Amino acid sequence: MAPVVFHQVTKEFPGGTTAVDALDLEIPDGELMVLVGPSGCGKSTALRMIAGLEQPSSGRITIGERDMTGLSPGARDVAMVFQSYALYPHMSVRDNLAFPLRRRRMGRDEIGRRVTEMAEMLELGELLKRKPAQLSGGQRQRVAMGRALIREPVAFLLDEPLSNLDAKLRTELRAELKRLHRRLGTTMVYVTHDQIEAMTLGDRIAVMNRGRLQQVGSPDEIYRRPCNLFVGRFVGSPAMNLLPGPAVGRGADVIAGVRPEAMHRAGEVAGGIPLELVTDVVEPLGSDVYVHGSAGGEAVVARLPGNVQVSPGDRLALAIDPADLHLFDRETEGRLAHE
Amino acid sequence: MAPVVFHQVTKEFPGGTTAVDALDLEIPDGELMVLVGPSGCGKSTALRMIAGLEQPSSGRITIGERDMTGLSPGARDVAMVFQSYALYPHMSVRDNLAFPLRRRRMGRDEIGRRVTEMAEMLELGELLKRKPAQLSGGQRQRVAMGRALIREPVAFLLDEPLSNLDAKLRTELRAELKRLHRRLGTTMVYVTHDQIEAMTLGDRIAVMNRGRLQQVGSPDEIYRRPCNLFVGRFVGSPAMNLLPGPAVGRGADVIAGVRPEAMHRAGEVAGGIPLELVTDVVEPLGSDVYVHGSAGGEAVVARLPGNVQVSPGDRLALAIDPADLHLFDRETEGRLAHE
Amino acid sequence: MRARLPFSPRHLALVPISAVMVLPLVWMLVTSVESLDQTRHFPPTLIPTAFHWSNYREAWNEAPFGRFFLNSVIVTGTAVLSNLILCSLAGYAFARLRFLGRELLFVALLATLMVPFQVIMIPTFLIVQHLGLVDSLGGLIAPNLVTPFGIFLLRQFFRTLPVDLEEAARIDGSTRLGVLLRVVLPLSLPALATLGIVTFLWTWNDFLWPLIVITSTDQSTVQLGLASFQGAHVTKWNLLMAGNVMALAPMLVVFIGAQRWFVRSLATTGIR
Amino acid sequence: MRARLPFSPRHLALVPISAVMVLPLVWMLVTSVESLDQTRHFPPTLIPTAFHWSNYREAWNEAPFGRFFLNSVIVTGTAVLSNLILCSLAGYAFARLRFLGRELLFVALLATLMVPFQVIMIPTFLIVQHLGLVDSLGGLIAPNLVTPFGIFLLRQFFRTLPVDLEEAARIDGSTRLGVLLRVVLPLSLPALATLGIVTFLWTWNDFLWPLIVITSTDQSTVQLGLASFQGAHVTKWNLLMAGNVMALAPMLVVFIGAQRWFVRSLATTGIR
Repeated sequence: MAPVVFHQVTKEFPGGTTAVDALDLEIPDGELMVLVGPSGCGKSTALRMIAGLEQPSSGRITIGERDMTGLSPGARDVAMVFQSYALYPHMSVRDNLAFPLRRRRMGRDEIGRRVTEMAEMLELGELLKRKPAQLSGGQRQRVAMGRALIREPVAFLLDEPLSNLDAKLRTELRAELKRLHRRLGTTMVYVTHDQIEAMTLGDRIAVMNRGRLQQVGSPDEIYRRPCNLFVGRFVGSPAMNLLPGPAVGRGADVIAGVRPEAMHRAGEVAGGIPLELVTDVVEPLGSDVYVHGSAGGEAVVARLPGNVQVSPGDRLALAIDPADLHLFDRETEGRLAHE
Repeated sequence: MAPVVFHQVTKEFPGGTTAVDALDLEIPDGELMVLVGPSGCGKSTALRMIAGLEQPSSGRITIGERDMTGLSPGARDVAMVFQSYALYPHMSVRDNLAFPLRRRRMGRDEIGRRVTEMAEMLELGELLKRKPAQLSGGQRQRVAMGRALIREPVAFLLDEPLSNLDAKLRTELRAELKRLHRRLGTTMVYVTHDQIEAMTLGDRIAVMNRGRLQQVGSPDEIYRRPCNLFVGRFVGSPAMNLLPGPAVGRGADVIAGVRPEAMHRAGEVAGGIPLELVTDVVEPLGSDVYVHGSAGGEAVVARLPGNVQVSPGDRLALAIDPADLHLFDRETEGRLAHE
Repeated sequence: MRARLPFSPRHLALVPISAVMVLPLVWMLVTSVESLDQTRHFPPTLIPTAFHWSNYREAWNEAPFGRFFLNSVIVTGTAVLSNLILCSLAGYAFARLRFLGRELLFVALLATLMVPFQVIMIPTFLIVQHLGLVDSLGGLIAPNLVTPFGIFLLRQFFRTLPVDLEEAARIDGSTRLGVLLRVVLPLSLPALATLGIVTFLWTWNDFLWPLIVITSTDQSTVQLGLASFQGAHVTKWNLLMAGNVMALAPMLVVFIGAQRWFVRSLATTGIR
Repeated sequence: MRARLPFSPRHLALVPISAVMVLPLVWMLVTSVESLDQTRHFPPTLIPTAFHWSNYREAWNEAPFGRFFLNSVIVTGTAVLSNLILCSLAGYAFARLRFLGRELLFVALLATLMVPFQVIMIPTFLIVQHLGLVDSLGGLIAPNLVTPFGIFLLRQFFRTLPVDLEEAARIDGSTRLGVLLRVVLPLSLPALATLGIVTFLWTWNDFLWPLIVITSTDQSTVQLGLASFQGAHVTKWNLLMAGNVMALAPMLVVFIGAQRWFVRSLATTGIR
């Protein structure tokens, strides 16, 4: 258990692409930090640099005060769970779990004890003799977790460990992982491109784009006070609607962001900013209805309760609570202080 | 444009697996029907049988009254969009679009006219000379759609056409596809494993499991009146909570299903069934909060508004409107009439 | 895994090794312009003192090389073409069509890859004799019209192509043959180039089979012609090497011309 | 694509073709138990009237076959082992390690695959001569210790393995050599089996190189021994074939034993 710190870390690949650009980030001891961003934003490269699978072009990475620059992956005492799980296909589950311990020349008895313990904890007891190919997706994921946990590493790296599972299992394991982190209290760095995973899992979230860190904060901060247009659009589904300032009674140099669930039917909000939505496509989700259409000349989406009846072509009178507006500068795309 | 009908269609593969079991399904002219189910449920096999890429082991498929049994794929006048898009990598976008027309020995001028028209409609004009490898995911998807549309087929088959795109683009193209269907009015059969896609796209939805059709109906019907436990659990995210009958004041031979959004804080529902939730994991999504915990000895999830403050360990007093209960028989897992 | 050198210590071994590999070619070129005496030296001289270009003229005149070249070109060209066509058809059938006993036949095909030529040489000769093709170019061509290796190579390559593409083409109205011609073969150019080159090399360089089948000079190939320099008593190394250079020339042209294809196909689609 | 027959019309052609492929083997077995007169028949008799098992004893006694076998086993065994070890190391370096000029060296390696043996035969002989290995088993072994084909084959196979596995092993504390030994090689058994078998076949069947290097009988290999039946005036077909059967026997044993591996590796990992 140790903090992980990036000091001005830059990674350039041959060919000149800058995957990570001057990253400064501190992950305190015991925190579950999620790196999130669209594909190619540098989040995986950042993780691989912690593991030692890539070397920074400049800058330093420290784990628990120790400078890791140039150290081989095996010497760093971190564990990693890969998106593909990377289970050794020719070894049984037992041998997969024991592999990192054997490489550390641990005694036979100690290894046996730890494997049994881990198998119990992750409910893998029945499966110890199986090969990875004989396991289901969820079981493989558990074995991969077990192989990482068994070493009791100082930091725990996860590279989209849920993205190969179906939606149902993903939702289940997300909660499972959060419980596990609470119990172990180990530093975890979790990489994902899925903002919902980031929001639900992270103690804090670091949003990246094109190699640059955009914002770090708790899920709540990121959602309620996105520091720029990119973060505002990236987090939340459906994405935040953007309206020109004048459409909501602001200046022309302002872009106003409104989240779909902040669009209410007129009358539900006292003193709201009125807006007319011309319906185009209606998507019923059961619990909610997403209404796509245009308002003030812009394409917008509103999330209304599941029992509302809307048809394509309808004109809906909506209202927005001024407190729900996010204002951004049209030029810099940075967040403006609420007046 | 023609109706597609399955008459008692069964498909067995060598080795004895029954992919589709006695399927009876009528897709009226012009309808957008979504086949949905977990992987291996037979939905793709059903689609491939319409296309003629697989032959039924027994039963008949008719398209516009014509029996298709034994007809080659090229003779069926249907078009298909593949999950991989299946664009011919050695041909330009123009040649990809023209390919089905050339195979039908259409005149050179007519082909040129139609390609130009289609390129305009799908905004591909700039890209006609490019090879598929030079296109983005969304552009490839549009070319694949164009190649299918250009023939003006009587039915239009789509095999998870959005699953290779990222979440953002998927949401956009979902609405796009719905608009397209409204404009063309062609029969469409859409296969997906994603219940959200099914709900938002389909005029009607056919839910399949293990080769058998479970329920056919509008998204609203499927969500509000699932005909059995499988459909109830499969549709909706997070999944429907299941409680033993006695926990909600019913008999022991009953399982009660409650959707997460139907769990309200006590006081918000007059005359609701009370329920105490011991909180375990809290997942903030910004717009909502998913609260995982246990109630009446069962693991449950409640969806509460995004501004509710909950911490792990909290005891929440919840209430359920009796009208929101779904009652299933514990034995048969079929839906029980509301008393 | 500490700091990275611009080159690794491995180079201290690898560079000399690759030098050793180029040496034979250099040695062949050098020998081809030496006098007969100089070729007897050991260690061989690598920098010739005088250039006896006359070796080439002499080698050319010693035998009807023009005729030999023509024969080699006919035999090799026919073999390359027919292998490309026939192996494509058979390879596609093995790769995609469903028919009874397909797997069994394919294993049998693989098994024939294992039988050394020595074993089938004599029966093949008897068959060729029965067909009346002994001492004719037809006798050289017939056993090489289609090779199990070619079928195997193309079948393996075809299986790497996404089935979706072929299914799309069938829905779009192509026949099976149309799918092969318009979709599969255009995407298989690297594999076809490999097969073409390999067939070219095997057929062009083949020595043993022509030696058995051909007796008259005017049906001889280049490789047989070269053998005449290896006399019973004295081998004329310099003439042999001059002839070798001439015989290799078209091969080098083909290789250099097709090199990009070939390397790409071996390196990326080969096994990858 | 209408109704499917239990077999396709193709079989009308394919079944006879596969029969033709098995014929040579049958013919060899039959000839090996015929009398010398019977072997002269055309068309060859395929059902022998009398079994001259004595051919085998005679063939065995004609030359010190035991010695030949031992020599062949030593040469082949060494070549197989050293190829497995050295090609693994070199193939892994080409597949995964980053070093300056790796791509260039690999292309050079591929290029050497194209040079016919005829061209490098003489320089190789001179090198072996200089090393003092002429007419000894060492002279047979040395040029076969490592082959470019083997390096190429293993490199291609190694590249198909997921990099994740190797990275996981490195994070788990393995060295590069440990990764090769504990993760890469165990997953490469099909490719290693293929390389082993191919090396075995090439070395065991090689005739030309032993003919050049070996002169004394007690250093001869099985293939050289067989050549003695092809006399200057009369070829003793029956004895030759009996000897061939004996020489093939260990090969068939290896092939049948390793067949499953071999076919699997060619069919699934070959190119696929």
